[in-house]
Amino acid sequence: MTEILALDEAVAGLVHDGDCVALEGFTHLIPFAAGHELVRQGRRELTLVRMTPDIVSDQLIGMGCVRTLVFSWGGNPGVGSLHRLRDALEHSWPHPLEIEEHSHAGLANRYVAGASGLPFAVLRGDAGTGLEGRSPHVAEIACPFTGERVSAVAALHPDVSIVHAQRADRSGNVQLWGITGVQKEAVLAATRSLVTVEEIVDALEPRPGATILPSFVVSTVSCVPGGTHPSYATGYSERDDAFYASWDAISRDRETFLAWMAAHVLPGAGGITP
Amino acid sequence: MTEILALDEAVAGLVHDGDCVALEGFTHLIPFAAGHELVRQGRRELTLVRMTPDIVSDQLIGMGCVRTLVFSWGGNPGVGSLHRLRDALEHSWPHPLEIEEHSHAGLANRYVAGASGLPFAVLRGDAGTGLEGRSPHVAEIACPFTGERVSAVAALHPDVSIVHAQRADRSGNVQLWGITGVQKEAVLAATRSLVTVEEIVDALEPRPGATILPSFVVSTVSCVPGGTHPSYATGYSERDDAFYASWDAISRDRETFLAWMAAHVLPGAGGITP
Amino acid sequence: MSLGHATPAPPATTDEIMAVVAARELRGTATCFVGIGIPSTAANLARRLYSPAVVLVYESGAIGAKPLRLPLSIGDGELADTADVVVSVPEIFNYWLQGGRIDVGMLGAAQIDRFANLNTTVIGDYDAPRVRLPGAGGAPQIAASCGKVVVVMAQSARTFVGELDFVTTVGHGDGPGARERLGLRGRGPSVVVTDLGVLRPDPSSRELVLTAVHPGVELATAKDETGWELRVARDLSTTVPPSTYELSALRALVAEREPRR
Amino acid sequence: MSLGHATPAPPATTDEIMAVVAARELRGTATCFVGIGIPSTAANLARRLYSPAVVLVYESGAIGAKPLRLPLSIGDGELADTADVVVSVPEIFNYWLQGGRIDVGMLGAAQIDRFANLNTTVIGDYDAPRVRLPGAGGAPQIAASCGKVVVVMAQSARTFVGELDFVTTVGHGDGPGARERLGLRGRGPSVVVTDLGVLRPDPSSRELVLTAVHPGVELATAKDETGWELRVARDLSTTVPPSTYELSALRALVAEREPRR
Repeated sequence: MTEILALDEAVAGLVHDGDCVALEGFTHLIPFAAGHELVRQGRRELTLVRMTPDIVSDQLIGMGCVRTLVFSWGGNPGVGSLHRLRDALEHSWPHPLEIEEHSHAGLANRYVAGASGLPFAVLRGDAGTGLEGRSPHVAEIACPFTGERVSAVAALHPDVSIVHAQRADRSGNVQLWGITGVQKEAVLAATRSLVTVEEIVDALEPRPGATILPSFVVSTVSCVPGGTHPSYATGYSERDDAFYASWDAISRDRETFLAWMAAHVLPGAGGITP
Repeated sequence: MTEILALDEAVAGLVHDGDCVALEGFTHLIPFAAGHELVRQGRRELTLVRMTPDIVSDQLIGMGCVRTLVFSWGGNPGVGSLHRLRDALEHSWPHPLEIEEHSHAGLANRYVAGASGLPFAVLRGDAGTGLEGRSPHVAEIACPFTGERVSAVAALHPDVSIVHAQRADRSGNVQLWGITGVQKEAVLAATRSLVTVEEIVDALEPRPGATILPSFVVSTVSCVPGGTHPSYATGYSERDDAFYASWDAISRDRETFLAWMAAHVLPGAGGITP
Repeated sequence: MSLGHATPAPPATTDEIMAVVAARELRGTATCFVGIGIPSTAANLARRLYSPAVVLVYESGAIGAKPLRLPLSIGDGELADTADVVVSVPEIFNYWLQGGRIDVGMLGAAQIDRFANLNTTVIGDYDAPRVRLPGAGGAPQIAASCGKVVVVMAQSARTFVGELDFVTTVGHGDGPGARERLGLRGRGPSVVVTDLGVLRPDPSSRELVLTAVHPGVELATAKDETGWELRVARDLSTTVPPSTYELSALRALVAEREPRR
Repeated sequence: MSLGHATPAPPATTDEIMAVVAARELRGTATCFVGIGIPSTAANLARRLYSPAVVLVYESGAIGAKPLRLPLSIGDGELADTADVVVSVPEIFNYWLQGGRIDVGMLGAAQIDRFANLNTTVIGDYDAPRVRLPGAGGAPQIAASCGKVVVVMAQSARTFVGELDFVTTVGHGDGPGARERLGLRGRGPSVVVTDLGVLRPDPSSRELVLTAVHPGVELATAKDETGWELRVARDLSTTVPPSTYELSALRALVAEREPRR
């Protein structure tokens, strides 16, 4: 049921201007190559959903692909700010960016509700914080048994969820391990899904701690070795901490950022490895 | 934080008359030995929670340990009825049995709510069925975003949850694999927990598909090799299908049942292997 | 010398006919949520004969099980050992079944009514049962969330009743619009396979209509063994009998169910 | 010949004092939910010095992480590789944090007020931010559900403010009873460790009170660097300076954070 396609064909077929696109990967297995393909194909007006927007989100925002960002923590982990995200929010460059902001627990449970075929999920939310009332997708709800007030969050159903995994087999069953984040829920909540993988194998040998996405829930697999750099794929690569640190200087200035994208991401560029 | 005790000490310390006791294990890893210890210690007035009451539940009910059974499917899988359960419900023998009945999804989500520190969980429940309105722990609830009516189930918090696992290490970290059922949720939802294991090892080597219960959520571990017979422990034993079949005749008649329990379970008995 | 004819295999039993006819209903199915008993036999037969790629999902959490031997229980080790992945029981119900990912659910029952509602809970009064049955298990959600439902059960005046003693599982409720009113998202029972024939819900009234009888079964028998005024299709057909191929595959499958070493 | 004295190690930096003092607060802690930065340094130092059995829990899902090198991010591979178990992000928040199983949460912030409410969202107006900060992440639920919270942050008139630009995380709200009214089940911030000293909430008013200053820090400085009328404990003490043992352990831990081969 899964198509195995080259990355450019996969993105062209699955993602359209104006779509709600989830890119997930919690520090580990971030789908950088797919994000760069979105930039190359000039996607516009995207609603980008990502719990932890980091460099790939900074790049998509700085290149003007994103109209709305749905997120719960946006930064360069251990380094500092995302300058393109800040420039968009503080100075509307390259254009105004709308945001819908949650706590991690709130956004994770929006995916859970979507994956569960429920209209909403319940959690102990953000009572008393400034987040209350800022999202139309968060409401208070009373327990029918105790009367206690807790939070309800609306199901999230991305048009497309994009994740990176270590392996897929030839029929499209996907295997990922290490920090598995919210990827399973993101894929199950979405209408369509793209999984980029380090390699395609004949058979998925069982791995401790592995999550399996059966092919019947995966629309498309693309084999993109190293497609998560500068993030990492446990068992295949290590996190390029130096690149994360260097991004601060690259992204701080608009021209430097645009030059870097032209040199490393845009069509004809040499690829992102610095 | 976990105590490692002999089974009789563990049960004596953790389970008291009148407690709400969950015994979980979905066909696989059913904690038979611990159930038999409850019988030997003459526990009374228990609220027994078990999604799939089978032979061990039949034994506890027939020996008069149980006042209330909370369950979602009660039978001898692939064989037929539970005659002690039926005798209790149809003829109040050895005494009347109260039941609280759910669908699998409903009871599983009561454990999920308990494990999640929430007062309730939401699911697409039993609309239009005769189960509606029979449990005080199920109610209708409206989605605050769409208005859609779904079901809410109240959190379940057993006083004690008892499960069987393949292994624990000496500090009480528990590892189980194969069909892992609802055991994690049952342990996390409970005030106290007892895990019987096939063996205690120096270190838990990682296993594909394994669930880990860290020692800080496990009250007590008891080493009871074969403690799941006639159920099974993947990697250690196979299901004794023949015993499940033979139980039909053993349990059909009250005297035959009592004689079998005296011969195989009660103090001084030779143990359950027929 | 003569071209000796192979001695014909013994004729199909009623259980075998039910299993084969139910298996035929799974042609082209991508994902099937399987209960134990004849539904499991039929689903595994379908995987061998008609839909080698069908993903069998069991409520014990086994997704993509490919048992070599028929399981006795839905938690049989064989299911986990041969599955693509085994998930927890809460996950199989919340993410996989309720998530709306399963095409077909297969169910049996002790009682069924004209709208294919099912009873697996009790015979007699709930609070003073004549016969206490196992209860709901996964059935209410399987019937609610699967794309469609195939029911397999023996047909008699005791099982095909005018009124259920207990509604464990909603089929088509009280008729047109009932599932929509109850918020049940799957299409509900699309066929009921019995030891006498095949019934399908009328598209408009949702009432079960006898559309086929098995070879050798009299229409009168099917009517006598139904506890309501049985509707019969104008183009009532006779079931194509199990082929030698189907029967031998089924018997091989069942033969593999022997006690473990 | 003489018994030569070892040359003394360089004195502790303010970051080192914060890490050591915060680590001391974790004595006897069974489970700790750890954010990145100085909280992570302090938690890992505590595991080496005071609480070898402490279970470090990271929001990336790593439970029982025992990193040999300090992680740069909460999703560092080292955390998963050394953990007792790695669970999904929904599970870590729902079953483990919200489930009320974590004794201590460690948080930093860009702004704090007199009731230890925290801002990590924005400086200036939310809709026209002067400085946009990362946002909430796990902080609101860490502060809501952990048994208590240890806050570690530098103290200045810019960070210790009379009014937060945004309330990302509730500490003690507007004072007595606030947490109960909001349904927050943990006890909230029990201590704030800064580069100048240590503050603890008054048991009755819940307002932060300066209970200790670090060696060489003037009380006046602590008052000047606080954007509200700072309350001072009658028995204001001076922090016991980091011992050679504590400092060398901390410096060894930090030294292990070098780029990967």
